[in-house]
Amino acid sequence: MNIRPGFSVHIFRLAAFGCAFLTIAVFGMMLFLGWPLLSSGQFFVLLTREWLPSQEIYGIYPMIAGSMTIALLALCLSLPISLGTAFVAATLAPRRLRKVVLVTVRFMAGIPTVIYGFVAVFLLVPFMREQLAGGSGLNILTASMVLALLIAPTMIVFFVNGLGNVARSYCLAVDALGGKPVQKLLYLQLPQAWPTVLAGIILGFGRAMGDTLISLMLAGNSIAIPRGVFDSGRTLTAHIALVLAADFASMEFKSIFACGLVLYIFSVIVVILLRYLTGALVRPPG
Amino acid sequence: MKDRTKIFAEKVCFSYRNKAVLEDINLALPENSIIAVTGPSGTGKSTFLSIFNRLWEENGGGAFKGRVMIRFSEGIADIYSKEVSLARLRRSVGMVFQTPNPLPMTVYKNIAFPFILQGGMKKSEVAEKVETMLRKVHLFDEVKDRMNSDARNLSGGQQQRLCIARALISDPEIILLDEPTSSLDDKACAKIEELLIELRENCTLLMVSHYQDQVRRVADRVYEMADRQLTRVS
Amino acid sequence: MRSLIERVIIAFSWGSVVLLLSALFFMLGYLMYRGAGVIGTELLFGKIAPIDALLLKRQVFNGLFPAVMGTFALVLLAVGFAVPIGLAAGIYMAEYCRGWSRQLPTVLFDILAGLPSIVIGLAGFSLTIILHRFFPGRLGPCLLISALAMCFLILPYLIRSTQMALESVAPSLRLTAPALGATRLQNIRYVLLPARLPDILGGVILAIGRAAEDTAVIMLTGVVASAGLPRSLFEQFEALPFYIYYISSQYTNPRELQMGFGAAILLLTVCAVLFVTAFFIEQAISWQLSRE
Amino acid sequence: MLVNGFVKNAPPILLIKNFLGETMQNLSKIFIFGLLCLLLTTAAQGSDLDAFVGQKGILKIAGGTAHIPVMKEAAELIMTSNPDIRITIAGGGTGVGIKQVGEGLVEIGNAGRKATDEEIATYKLSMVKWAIDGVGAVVNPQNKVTALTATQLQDIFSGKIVNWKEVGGEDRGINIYDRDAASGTREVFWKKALQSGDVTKKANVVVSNGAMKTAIAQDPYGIGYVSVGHIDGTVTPVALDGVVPNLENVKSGAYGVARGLFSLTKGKPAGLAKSFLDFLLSPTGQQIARDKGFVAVK
Repeated sequence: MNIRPGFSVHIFRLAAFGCAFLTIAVFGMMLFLGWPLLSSGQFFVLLTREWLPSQEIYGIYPMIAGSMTIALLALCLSLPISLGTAFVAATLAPRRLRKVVLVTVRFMAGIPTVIYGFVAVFLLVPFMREQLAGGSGLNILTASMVLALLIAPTMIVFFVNGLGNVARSYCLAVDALGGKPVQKLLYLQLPQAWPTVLAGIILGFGRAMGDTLISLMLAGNSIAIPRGVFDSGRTLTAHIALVLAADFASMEFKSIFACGLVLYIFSVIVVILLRYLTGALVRPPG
Repeated sequence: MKDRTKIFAEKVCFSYRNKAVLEDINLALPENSIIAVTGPSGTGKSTFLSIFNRLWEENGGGAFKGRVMIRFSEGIADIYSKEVSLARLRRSVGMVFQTPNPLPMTVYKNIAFPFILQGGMKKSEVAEKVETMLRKVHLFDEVKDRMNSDARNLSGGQQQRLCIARALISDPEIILLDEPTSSLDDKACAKIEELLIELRENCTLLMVSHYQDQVRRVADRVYEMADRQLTRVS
Repeated sequence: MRSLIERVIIAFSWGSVVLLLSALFFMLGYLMYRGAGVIGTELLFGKIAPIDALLLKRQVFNGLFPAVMGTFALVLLAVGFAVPIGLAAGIYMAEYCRGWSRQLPTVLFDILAGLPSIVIGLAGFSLTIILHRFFPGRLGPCLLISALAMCFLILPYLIRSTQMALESVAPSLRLTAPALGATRLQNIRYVLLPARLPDILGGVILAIGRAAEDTAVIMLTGVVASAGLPRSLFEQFEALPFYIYYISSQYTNPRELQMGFGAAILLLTVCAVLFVTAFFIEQAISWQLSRE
Repeated sequence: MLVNGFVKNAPPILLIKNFLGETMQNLSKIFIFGLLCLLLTTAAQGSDLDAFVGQKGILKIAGGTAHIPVMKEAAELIMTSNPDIRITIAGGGTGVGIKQVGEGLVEIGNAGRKATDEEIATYKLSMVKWAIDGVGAVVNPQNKVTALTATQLQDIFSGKIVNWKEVGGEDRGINIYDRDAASGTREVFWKKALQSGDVTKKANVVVSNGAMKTAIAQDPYGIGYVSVGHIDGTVTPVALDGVVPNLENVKSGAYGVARGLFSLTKGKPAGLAKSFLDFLLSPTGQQIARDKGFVAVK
């Protein structure tokens, strides 16, 4: 190579710190464009108010509530299934079958989000409307069910890694004592791997909060504060997508930057929690 | 000529992550000889070797104090001074590792690798030099038909000789050997030992080993490492 | 009692697997059932002869060709921007960045990886507004902005995979070239990168998959439901995932709906092919690792 | 959001398609049909498309989603006759249309209401009205309720009436579909049909006229409102105080929830934008508007 070594190092450094800086710049840009809200102290007011454009009140509380409800519900639906599948894929099944399950799960992680949403619109929504919930079929439960399916692979892969990382010598010891796989799982692997399991749960929750399309397509997007799982609701992410079309200069438009800031801060919290739990690099969600 | 000092170390201290590994080591090692360092494992013998080609710097986190002078054919140099080019130092002070470490490329490219790094040499020259080196380590007949196959397909002993040939190709004056036979069987080991004795004609060899009989067979001078210190045994 | 709990856990776990996999196959099966009929050249090119469309002689108005090309252009651009930057940044993090200064970028890359894609899209959109404010002109949401935002979305994956790949090089191999007089750059160029190329390639393929499927980013930065073939960086464009989303909410006749299903199958196929490729590369790596 | 028009299947003029129906079967080669169609249409309306001869470049249109069917049809016709011209059509709603054309992001912004004096003054906009459109409440074709009084409609949208049986339908909850605040269609419907009354926050929100129609077509218990131009067999218009929202009633003025469809440019229209607007007002353009269910202005 004829390039001076020093030169290329500068390029590498520029790339790394450039990317790092851009991450902050994303926050900065949203801060800049949402500044009128922040400087007037309205930001925190917005977090607690309702969305009533006709009265010029642009609170995003219903969306925060919507995001939290949908994400939590999705997590509750997804967690047992993910844990169960992870048990099978990590320990319970014979070796070959374990691999098949794991590969299938990873394939699921590769299926585009929009396809989950698309199928649900034509399959789950009519089912909801006619059989289960009544109403339009576009509600929090519908969105949560599909989100549960969407975040399951991420969590399963994470759980399987955690359960599999338990030192082999311990596993052999349990095997040698004549322990059944399920005993190994319950009394050795699970207690050992609980921080990873917790990390996986947080990761899944983060993904559920961050998803746009599923809630946009399936949750109904009403601006009411959700009172039940059969209510229509709107998430922060869907709100950004819906209101982006508004007039650039309006307060309405600026509120989407408040949503962006909330989502950003939320992701930072997730990352900090994950790092604290795993003490090291964490695989990126998705 | 034989008693001329090749390597001269003065008040060498080394610590890794605030833990002292070597303390106040002073040495004067003669030219064209095989110097062996023995001692229990984990006492910093490998670190000691890496002082002489500054390879410890690649790991980061070490702290070196003291002075190491080497009498190269072009003159005496303090290898830790700023003028020294790391690349040239490491070509003049070759190194062979505990486990054979062929690069993931063909046999030929492995040996020619130092020239790839240096650049500016004719292809025919390189080919000639590669062949010479392979003959020197008695590997040529074994690999001449496999020059373009992956070096990792060779046997352990062949791989280690290949690594020695690769270190030799840039005409080093000193070769550092970090337990070069510990991963090999007896037969391969014997071949390497023969080779080392031959190499002594042109080089100074600094070797770490914990096989007492091997040390007795090949070494001209033996040091033992214990408690961060070197003591001469014979 | 214990053995009862154990039995319940086993039954429940297998039940979960069955539930999850049946949901998957039900979904895929439904997609195939509804969409299989439209797979064909007409899906892509409408009523235009494929050769005319491919040679750009005629514009395709009711086929997926423009959307496919739009996604292709987007992925090409985004990955084209992201690979050099991600590689360089990954190399820096793995090989040069030491000590305290390592913490901050690592955390920031983690945050970047965790940002919802709509936030990245919003950032891209904000960039458009800011650019527009400072350089009043005709710069609006367009292919370039989308590609930049998408590049930003996939960067952490590339940085991470490069960094992890380089850091997983065995210490003995890592020291070989420096011991022969290689500079750090030469070591990276001749030994470390070639040794871990499959890992890095795996990361690139995952990034391609991500760029091909994400909808939220482009939705905010320049994708539209009809724009024709992408011809300029500064124009709006069509893309497959957005088309699928669009159809799901506003198809106007059964034929359009059919095409939506066709598009979904097409996108799924693309992602499946990428997945299989990545899978085989991974198999090759683990085979190689077992050799070392 | 940049939701857009989507290019439809139908050839330019329906009459020509019918005329060619038999021929097509005989020829069976589809692209020849396309070519013929192209030739015939150019021959038929050569005069109206002449303005585009020799022009090239890109024309970006955004805004009101009621306009989209006409815009798409016109765009397809123009682009087919002159491949050097490219027209992209995005939705977003009236608010976006006015803002984007004002900021210079697009050449033509569509609005489903008159731009306010303030908007016109700020951006020096000029406005062309090329059709009149009604906004009508729609329900799923399965719904037996096809007529409501204004009060009933207001009560439904404000959430006072929550079950179809209260207005003579099945015993099912009413699912209300609403548009976002940037929508011109919403503004007209809200002002003229709902008398600026409350709209329940529980309403589902969709992004365009097209999405509204699709949502209602899928939901047997839904009610929403779309531009009269979008009403087709998939949704049933609801008569308001006995007047069915359709082309005739809008034209005669019997159906009052109506508005003009406007296209705006920054300053006086020029270049491609001018040709495009002229085309909309030409006999061909006006015929397209009529075909799509709007009242032509000429």
